[in-house]
Amino acid sequence: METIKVTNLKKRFRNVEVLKGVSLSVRNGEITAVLGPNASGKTTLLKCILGLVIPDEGTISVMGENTSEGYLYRRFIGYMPQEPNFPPNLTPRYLLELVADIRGFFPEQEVKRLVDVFKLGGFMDKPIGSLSGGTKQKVNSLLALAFNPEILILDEPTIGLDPLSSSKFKEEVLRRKDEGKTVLLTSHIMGEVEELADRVLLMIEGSIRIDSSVGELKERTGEKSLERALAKVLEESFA
Amino acid sequence: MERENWKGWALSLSLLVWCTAGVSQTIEVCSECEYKTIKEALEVAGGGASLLVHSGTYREGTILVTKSVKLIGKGKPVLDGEGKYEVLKIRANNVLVEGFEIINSGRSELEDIAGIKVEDSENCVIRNNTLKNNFWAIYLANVRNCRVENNRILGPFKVGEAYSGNGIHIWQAKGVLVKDNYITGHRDGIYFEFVQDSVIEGNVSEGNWRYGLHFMFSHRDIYRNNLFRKNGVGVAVMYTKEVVMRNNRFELNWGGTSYGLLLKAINDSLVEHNVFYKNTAGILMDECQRTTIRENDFVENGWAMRVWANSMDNTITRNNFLSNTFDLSTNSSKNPNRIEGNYWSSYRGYDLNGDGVGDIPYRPVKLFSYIMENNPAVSVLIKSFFVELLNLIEDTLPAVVPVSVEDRKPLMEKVEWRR
Amino acid sequence: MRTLLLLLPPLLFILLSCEVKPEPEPIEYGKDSCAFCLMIIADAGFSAELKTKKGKVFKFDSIECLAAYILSGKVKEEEILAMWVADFPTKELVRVEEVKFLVSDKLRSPMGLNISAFVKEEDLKEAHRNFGGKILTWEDVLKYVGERWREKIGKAGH
Amino acid sequence: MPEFLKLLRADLRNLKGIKWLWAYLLSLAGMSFLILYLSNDTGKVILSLLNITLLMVPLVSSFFCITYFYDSKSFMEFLLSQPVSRAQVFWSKLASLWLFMSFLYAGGVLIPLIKEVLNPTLWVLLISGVLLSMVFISLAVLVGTVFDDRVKGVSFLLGLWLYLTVLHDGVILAVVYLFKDYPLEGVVLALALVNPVDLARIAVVINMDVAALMGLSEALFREVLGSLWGLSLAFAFMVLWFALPAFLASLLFKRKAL
Repeated sequence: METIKVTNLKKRFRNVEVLKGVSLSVRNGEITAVLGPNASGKTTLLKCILGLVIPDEGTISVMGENTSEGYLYRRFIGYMPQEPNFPPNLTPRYLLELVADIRGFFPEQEVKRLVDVFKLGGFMDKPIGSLSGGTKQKVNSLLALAFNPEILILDEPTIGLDPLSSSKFKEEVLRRKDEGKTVLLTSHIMGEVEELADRVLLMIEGSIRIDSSVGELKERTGEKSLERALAKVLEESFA
Repeated sequence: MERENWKGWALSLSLLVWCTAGVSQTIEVCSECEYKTIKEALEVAGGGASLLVHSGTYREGTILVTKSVKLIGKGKPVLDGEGKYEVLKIRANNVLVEGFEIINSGRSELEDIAGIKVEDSENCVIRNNTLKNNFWAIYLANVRNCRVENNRILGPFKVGEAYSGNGIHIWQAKGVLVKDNYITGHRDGIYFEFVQDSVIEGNVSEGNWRYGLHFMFSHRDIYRNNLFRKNGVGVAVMYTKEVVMRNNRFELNWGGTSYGLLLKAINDSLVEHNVFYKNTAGILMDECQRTTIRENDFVENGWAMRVWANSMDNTITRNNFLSNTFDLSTNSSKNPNRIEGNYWSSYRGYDLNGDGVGDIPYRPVKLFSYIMENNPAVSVLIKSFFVELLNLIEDTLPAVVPVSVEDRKPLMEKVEWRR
Repeated sequence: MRTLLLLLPPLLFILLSCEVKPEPEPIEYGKDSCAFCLMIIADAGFSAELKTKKGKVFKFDSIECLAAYILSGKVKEEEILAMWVADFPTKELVRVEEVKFLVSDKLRSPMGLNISAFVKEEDLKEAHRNFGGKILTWEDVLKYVGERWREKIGKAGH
Repeated sequence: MPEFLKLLRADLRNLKGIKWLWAYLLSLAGMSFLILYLSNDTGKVILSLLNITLLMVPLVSSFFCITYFYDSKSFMEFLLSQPVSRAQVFWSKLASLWLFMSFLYAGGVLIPLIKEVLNPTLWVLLISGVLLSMVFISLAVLVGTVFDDRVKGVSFLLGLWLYLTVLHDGVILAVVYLFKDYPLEGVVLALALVNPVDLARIAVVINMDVAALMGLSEALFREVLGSLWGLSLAFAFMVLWFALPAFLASLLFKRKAL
């Protein structure tokens, strides 16, 4: 089933065309990685799906709901921004409760488990302003995962995490996949993408150049690593 | 002041009249008396007669007095004009009106209808009466040597051009004494037009809707020891020379167009030992010449003085300017008057040689008040931050201000003057 | 915001340049003061008003004050848009061109020159019959006030 | 709108923890105490407080709020990834600032003057100060919404603040000076009405003795400023001054790319 379907998405900022008619669909039980150089439009694409950027043209549907028709579709999404900047005087617990309030339920078991996984026990009642960058990122992960959303959207998720937490986080993501959830992520770390992703979308200058499964890509190029496979495809297409 | 001698004259003259007339007949008027009405009594009265009117209410229309009689009320008889008549009209010399309560005169747009009107007469005395709710209260026209003393005048309290005349209105007169009266609720408390060599003394005029005292074309008069408070606009002294204003108190004349004392076209006069307290402007001077303003206290007024530059050769000296919002304002960068030796509470100078006079001049005219005098519309900027900034610049760099009015000898201590 | 500020000067210009109507502004008796003698205007039977072409309004407590104001040169002839005086019987402000004047000591004006104005011929005649005096035109009034108030006008002209 | 209230509560909670906002309250209170110590005349105290209000309130409200608004952009992003609407996020942010800054101002002025709590002029000052806070918060949020670049936004706001608190009155003075042959009461009044700082000042001043110095010969001023009408007019325009920018900002925010 398609959990996210994007059709002919266009977005322009002043005179820069950031998305030039992007279409894609993301299926459940799959981890899709959006790749591409800086300013290729991948963050804008994610923000369009989240409703943070309103597209000029095209439609997006999430779990069958058209995103331009409301905001409640976001109950299906858990989002992990790249650099979380939470209000410094609130505690992680308060934030968790706030989101729980908004979503209408508090996943006690899951929170307890994730707090243990990320070793956040000692930090839950401290103001976020006093936490280290890594801890903040763990809180960020907690907030995205705790409500067990149908769709996880992760923007460079492991960038601020220590190796241990990073691997724990990846475990969590894979677990969600096994439970049939959908994951959409961006990353610059190809190892990570290779480790997690079933499918890659390569964006360049606002268009999707490659949309295929990781295995297929490797097979077609005859390369063993994703990084090289991508490089080869790019070389071919620019030649 | 030599000019005060006339008062002695008037006094002895009226005493003389008193003595020669006093011996003749006395007629009593009351409901049980032979004469039931004042009119009947007047019919039979001879010159110099005394009419003793006993208490009761008399509704007789207009009582016209054409003989030199004394009308004396016993037990405050009431003369009621019923809102239709002029109550008492006197056209004879040497008439005394005393001890009456005169109420409800008629009203008219064309005529000045009064409670007591005296016309073309000499030596009248109107004293110890109460006047209530009259259009005009006491009205003297073309008279000499009259005295209006110790009357209580309560006007109709109606605001509107036709519905209240003046409390004590005197036109074309000489040698008048207006003393110890209380006037409220009229248009002008006391009004003088073409009245000369006269004295206004010890009166209290308050709560009149235009002027407490209004004074036009009335030369060589003195007014002293009066209290003018909370009148619509204040006191206006206009088109007059040689007036002495002494020991009066002008207070609480506060409102958009108010002032304590308006001096309009006043020449060769003296304003001395008065107190101006909480008026929008203590004194407003327009077209005045050779007038001296000395030893007055200006306390907490909006402007202590507004002196327009068409006022020339006046002297402002030895006054105390205490906590006024603006001490002085003028409408020209130069002010051709002598302003010297005053005490200014906002003076921040010093006196190194200890002679009691500040070593640097005081500039009482603020730039903003100067601009406002010329363009009243900027008054919306009062207390604006920009204006405060302007004041600050002015205080630190006095040279940038074009207004050159200064007191070169500001006093370091308050002037102690006595009445 | 910036565009709003830029709008201000032209807005101001429009406000200022909008046509000045030749209508008198109502006088608030007991509150407005006379532009010549500074007295509070109290008597509606004698008041007067002047409007400049630029729209400035000056109010007077008496007809003689209006005449004196003009004679003193405080406003130039060519700047005057219109002048009004109170019609004595109705107390309404009417154009100075439409009235005749009466000087009578029986009709005492606030400033003592005793000039009143009448729109209707019959009112004027009746007043003249009742109160006596002289009938004047506006030119006569200017002359009359000029002679009687020479000193006052001279001083005010400073 | 329960979501709105939840978000508002969270914002207020966060604001409560900002220490230098409390310093704002304390410095207002400190100055009030000082003025009270120097003078016993309530009228003078209120006038001095008015000057402080006109200087401090726009400065602190606008600059704190624009900084706070820029700082909380990424949190707003996070919130918007939750099932809440943009309007809820925007208005809760703005309302929390309105409420909290007004509370700080009112507290700072009222605590030292608690004995004067029945003085109506004090209330006029309080309401003016509160409205002025709200006006500059709305302006700050509007500027913050229009300019994505923080430096540009803050400098524009600085210019706006300088213009409204100081320069505008200079413009009025200049206009009066240049057009002195024209009847200016209406123009000057209109010019004063378009500036919230002037409105706050006039609202307080017309309730005090000094108002008499404003009247002079201007019939229009007398009519407009000399009555309850003038006060209502001033307050109504101030309400417009905070409501319009807020509304405009909400419209822009609705379509804004975050």
